[in-house]
Amino acid sequence: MIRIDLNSKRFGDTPVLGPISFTIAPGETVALVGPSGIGKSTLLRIVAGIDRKIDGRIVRPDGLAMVFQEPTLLPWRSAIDNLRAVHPGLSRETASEALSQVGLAGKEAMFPGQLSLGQQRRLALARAFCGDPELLVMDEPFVSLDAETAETMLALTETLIAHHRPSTLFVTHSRAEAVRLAQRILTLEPGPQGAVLGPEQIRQVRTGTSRPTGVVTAFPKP
Amino acid sequence: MIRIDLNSKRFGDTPVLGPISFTIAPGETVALVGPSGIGKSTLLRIVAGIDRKIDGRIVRPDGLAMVFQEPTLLPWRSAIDNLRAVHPGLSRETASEALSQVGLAGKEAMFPGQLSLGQQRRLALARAFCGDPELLVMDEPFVSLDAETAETMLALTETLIAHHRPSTLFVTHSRAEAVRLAQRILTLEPGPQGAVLGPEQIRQVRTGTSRPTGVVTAFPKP
Amino acid sequence: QDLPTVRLATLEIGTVNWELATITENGFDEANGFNLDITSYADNDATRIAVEGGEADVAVADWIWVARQRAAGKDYVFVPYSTAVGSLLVPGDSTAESLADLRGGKIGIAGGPLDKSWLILRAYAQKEYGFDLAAETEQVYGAPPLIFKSGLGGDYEGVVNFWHFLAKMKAAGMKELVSVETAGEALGLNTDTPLLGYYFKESFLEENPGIAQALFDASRDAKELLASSDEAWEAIRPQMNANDDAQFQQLKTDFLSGVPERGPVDIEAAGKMLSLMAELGGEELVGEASSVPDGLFADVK
Amino acid sequence: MRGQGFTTVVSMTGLLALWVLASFLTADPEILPQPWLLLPDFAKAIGSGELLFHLGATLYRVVWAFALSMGIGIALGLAMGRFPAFNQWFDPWLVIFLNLPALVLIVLCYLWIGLNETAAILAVTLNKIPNVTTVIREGTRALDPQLDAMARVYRLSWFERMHHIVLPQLAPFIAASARTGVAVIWKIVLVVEFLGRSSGIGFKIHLYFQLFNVSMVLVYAFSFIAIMLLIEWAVLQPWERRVTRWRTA
Amino acid sequence: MRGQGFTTVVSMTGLLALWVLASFLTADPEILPQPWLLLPDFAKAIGSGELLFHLGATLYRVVWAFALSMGIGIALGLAMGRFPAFNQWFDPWLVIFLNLPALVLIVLCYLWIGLNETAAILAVTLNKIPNVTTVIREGTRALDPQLDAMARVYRLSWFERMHHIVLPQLAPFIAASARTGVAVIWKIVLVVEFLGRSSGIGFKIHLYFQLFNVSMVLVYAFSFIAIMLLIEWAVLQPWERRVTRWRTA
Ligand SMILES: Nc1ncnc2c1ncn2[C@@H]1O[C@H](COP(=O)(O)OP(=O)(O)OP(=O)(O)O)[C@@H](O)[C@H]1O
Ligand SMILES: Nc1ncnc2c1ncn2[C@@H]1O[C@H](COP(=O)(O)OP(=O)(O)OP(=O)(O)O)[C@@H](O)[C@H]1O
Ligand SMILES: [Mg+2]
Ligand SMILES: [Mg+2]
Repeated sequence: MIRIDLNSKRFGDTPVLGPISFTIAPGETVALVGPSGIGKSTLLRIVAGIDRKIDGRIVRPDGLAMVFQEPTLLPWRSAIDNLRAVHPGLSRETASEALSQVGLAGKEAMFPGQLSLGQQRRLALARAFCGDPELLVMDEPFVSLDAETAETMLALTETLIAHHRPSTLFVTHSRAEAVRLAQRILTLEPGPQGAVLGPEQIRQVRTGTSRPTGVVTAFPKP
Repeated sequence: MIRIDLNSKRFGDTPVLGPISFTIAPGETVALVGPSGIGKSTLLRIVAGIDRKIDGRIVRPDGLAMVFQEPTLLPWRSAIDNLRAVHPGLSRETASEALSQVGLAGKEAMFPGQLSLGQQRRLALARAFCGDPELLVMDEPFVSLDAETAETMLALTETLIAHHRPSTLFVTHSRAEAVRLAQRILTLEPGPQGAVLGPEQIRQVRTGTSRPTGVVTAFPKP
Repeated sequence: QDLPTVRLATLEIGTVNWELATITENGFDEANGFNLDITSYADNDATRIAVEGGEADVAVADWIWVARQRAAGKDYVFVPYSTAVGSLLVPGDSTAESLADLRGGKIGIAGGPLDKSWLILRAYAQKEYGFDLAAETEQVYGAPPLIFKSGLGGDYEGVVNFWHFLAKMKAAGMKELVSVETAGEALGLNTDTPLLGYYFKESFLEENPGIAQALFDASRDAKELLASSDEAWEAIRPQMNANDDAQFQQLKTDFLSGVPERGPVDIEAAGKMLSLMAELGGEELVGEASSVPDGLFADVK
Repeated sequence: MRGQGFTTVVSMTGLLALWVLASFLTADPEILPQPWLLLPDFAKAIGSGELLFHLGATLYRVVWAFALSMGIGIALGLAMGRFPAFNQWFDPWLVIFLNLPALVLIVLCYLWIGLNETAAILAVTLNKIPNVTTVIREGTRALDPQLDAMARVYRLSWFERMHHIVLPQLAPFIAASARTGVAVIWKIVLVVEFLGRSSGIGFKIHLYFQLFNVSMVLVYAFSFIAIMLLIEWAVLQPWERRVTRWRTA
Repeated sequence: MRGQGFTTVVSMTGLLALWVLASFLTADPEILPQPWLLLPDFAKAIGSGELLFHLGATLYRVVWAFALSMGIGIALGLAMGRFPAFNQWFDPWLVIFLNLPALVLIVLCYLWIGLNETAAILAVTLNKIPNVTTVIREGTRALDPQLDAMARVYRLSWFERMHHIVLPQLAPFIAASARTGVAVIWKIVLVVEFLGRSSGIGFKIHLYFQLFNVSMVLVYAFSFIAIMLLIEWAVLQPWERRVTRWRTA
């Protein structure tokens, strides 16, 4: 169970987030939406434990994976080493397999600077998916991708979530993505003392096992 | 008149772009689409003259503005100084005005690291719009923005183009954006010797002066 | 009133300053027809760079070094100043009675393996006791102050240092095992041959005829005064860096015993000394000066 | 700021205590005198005006050599970092001059130019330039190519590029070479001074060392260090705080 | 690679030509002999085995001092750059030790420990550590906080963080301080050796300098420089090419 109990988060004198409370059940997927600059990334960083200068309490598991809003790769490590540096147990083969799942087959030896931004983002996705996280945090994971690639990534994410059932919290600006992946959608909106949660939207319960069809199978594990 | 006559672009032994030729008339807006990793950013960098290691010829004006795929701001300069460093002639007032046009009013003194990614992208847009470019090059200028902000930015871009009539080349993954802004849409698709242009799509000629309504007026000039 | 000026580069703490201060204070320079203009440096090497670089006309060195330079083509000329040489000291409680007893011990040597006192002592050990001092002891070379301090601390069985440090070490209770003078005599060297002196460039002497004699005379005047007058010593005491009376007296005694006989340098004796040095120090030390170069010693009386 | 001042005072006191302890253990004021034993010597050196005179002489040399070597070193480092061809040509020179013993350069300068201020300052500068160049070259190689592309697109002038793009990125390298720079300069100035000047802290330190007057050596050394601490607090740290504000904001 | 070798040869020849010219203008082989005049002296020094012996002694000290000071300096620099509290405590110490004259540290080491190898190496190490620390501290302050966040999220071990995240970012700073480091160490080793060792290049250089034998001074100086050039080409540059491959790829 993940529990967020935030009273406030301020940068210096500026309040950014006001009182915010919510929980995420194991295996549950929650989308976070809100206008640019409202505080979504800030909230995600708080949930992930990166930002600890807060007034509030966070309960969260240790096994965490995160897709940052920017790829945040190691520019001095090849694509495959970017996976293996973060997941020391990962074998070469599994890492290669993971790369090809995100459409980076054959780019093992390339440095991030040699990849297009969309490719870098997919590498960051692969990095997050390679572990076996209890909590998956993603900040706009599918931007900068063309429709077809985005669809592949979405399907891949669905598969991962279906298999490992991590608690998932992700930010998106796309309603379609939110509706497709999430059981609940949280909205950040301006409040008097920083952003607060607006009315929650609950999606219809998933119909059966709407497993994605086709190419994407389970994501390889170490 | 902008004229691109590319025979090929390779990184080391890997061909990325094959023979590509097109022109952009003064005042014309051209969208470039294609899957992730095909070579759109590479082509844009060639057009902008950043990448000169090519086999081919580019004719382009000097007055250039570019929105990079990543914000590419100066982290050690405040938001307003990021505009003024690049446009030395810009007065404080005009720069402030430009910031508020992209929704960054009151954030003049913040460093890029203190802005959300969406805010950084808007700052990069403001930087490109502050000059009086003859050629405007934009690499996915409207991602990472919520629908409403994206709409404001789109409208702002339309106004700018309508006023200064630069030649514009921009990359997008969104059909809607492409159709809305561009007169022509170029598609990059895989070829035997690197990406080539697919069949060109020409949009219906604009109906009259469909000036955007409401808040956005002309972008301030130095 | 147009006296020629002699620019002299000196080590600020060198003992030669005692003589120089006496000269200027008592006007011996003007009395002998020149003006002494002294520039102090912090290191011996600096004074040599000053002469070589044309910033000074005179500095102090031992004549073997000057001979080496002259043989290498420099027009240096030597005017004697002092015979003061070192000695080998042992700690106050040492049981050593001769160099032979230092076998297997550690000897601290200021300067380096080419130090003249050290070389003479080596020759002496060879001649007198038939053993190679260098091979049968361990040498620790170091800067004079470091050897001084660690020697006082009892780090070595024997110490060879510059004479003003030796004076202080003697004042602190160390005792002389053998003096270089004794060693030199045993080796058949004329110990009246002054080792230290002023050196000029010959070109300077040609431009200012008689200047070597004038400086020599002034130097002698100062020495005579110091030999006879306690007041003269009191006047220079502040720059002697003596911490107490014992040191002061020791420094004074040792300085006076280093005053050479007045007169020209005995070339033959010098030649003998040089060939001994060449034998011990090799080319490293004497360079191409296998014999005393012509005109090395200024013709002073 | 208050807290920092306090920490600094306590930290300096700690260092002083360490000194007292070391001195106590050494138990020989000739080797390491207790700090308070320096006070009379310090008073004497100040009183006679000698300390200030020599400090002035040394600072004059340090300031000149610092300004010259930073200026030339940064320019060379930038050029070598930016243009691989230029670097290929002068890289061996850099290694050679970097490793040329200070002594050799100093003596040559003195003999060529004479034992004067110009030679002294030149000798220090020549010794220091390769250090600055080496550090700045590394920094230049690490410059962000994306920002260069941006500068090119927006056709920034050379001056604007330096001001807004290059120097801010080099700031840590400049700070590093300024700090270690003064230290190296100061080590060389000492040699320069004892080899051919009749003034300066180096001249005095060497003299007193030869007399084995450790107390006076320390008095002169600490006077210079005090100045350096002052510069660190009054100039370097405020500057650094200002230029790195964006990191912590 | 071929082109580079060629450039290097031409560039070194150019430097040699400069030397010949300077020597010609000086017109005094005692001040600056023509390069070829060094050859007999060089042959002699090699032949007698002296050169190699002293070079070995110096290299031994340099290697030890280098390894120790880089190790400790990097550790301290990282700690001071990472933890502002730690930095506040030890910043004044750093400034003081950075600016403490080499002479003072060397003499104290010799007097405390004795005129032996340990003292010599310790003296050099102590002199050099503050330099390394200063440079690495600047580098540490410039580390990317985003990558730190990433490392924290994925719970990298300390070793992995160092290996994959910290050291690659510090590489330019480490390269800079290694290069200037050897140069500074070498300047200090010279002093250390002439003050209290009976072997080593510094000992010989000082000896020959006192005899005004410039030619031998240069022979010994250049032997060391030759080793440094070798290390630069055989170790440092290949290492640097490898760790910066990602920049140019
Ligand atoms: N320096 C480089 N070395 C080798 N390959 C490179 C280099 N830079 C780019 N590439 C390759 O060129 C191709 C095109 O990259 P580019 O960034 O132009 O793609 P893009 O179309 O902009 O993709 P995206 O939509 O993801 O931004 C990619 O496959 C990439 O791997
Ligand atoms: N270090 C900081 N100092 C001051 N303000 C900050 C800092 N970091 C973030 N902010 C402010 O906090 C607000 C929220 O930022 P955040 O990055 O969380 O936005 P976001 O919702 O993720 O936006 P986007 O969709 O554009 O990524 C922004 O207005 C930003 O200016
Ligand atoms: Mg965000
Ligand atoms: Mg791209």
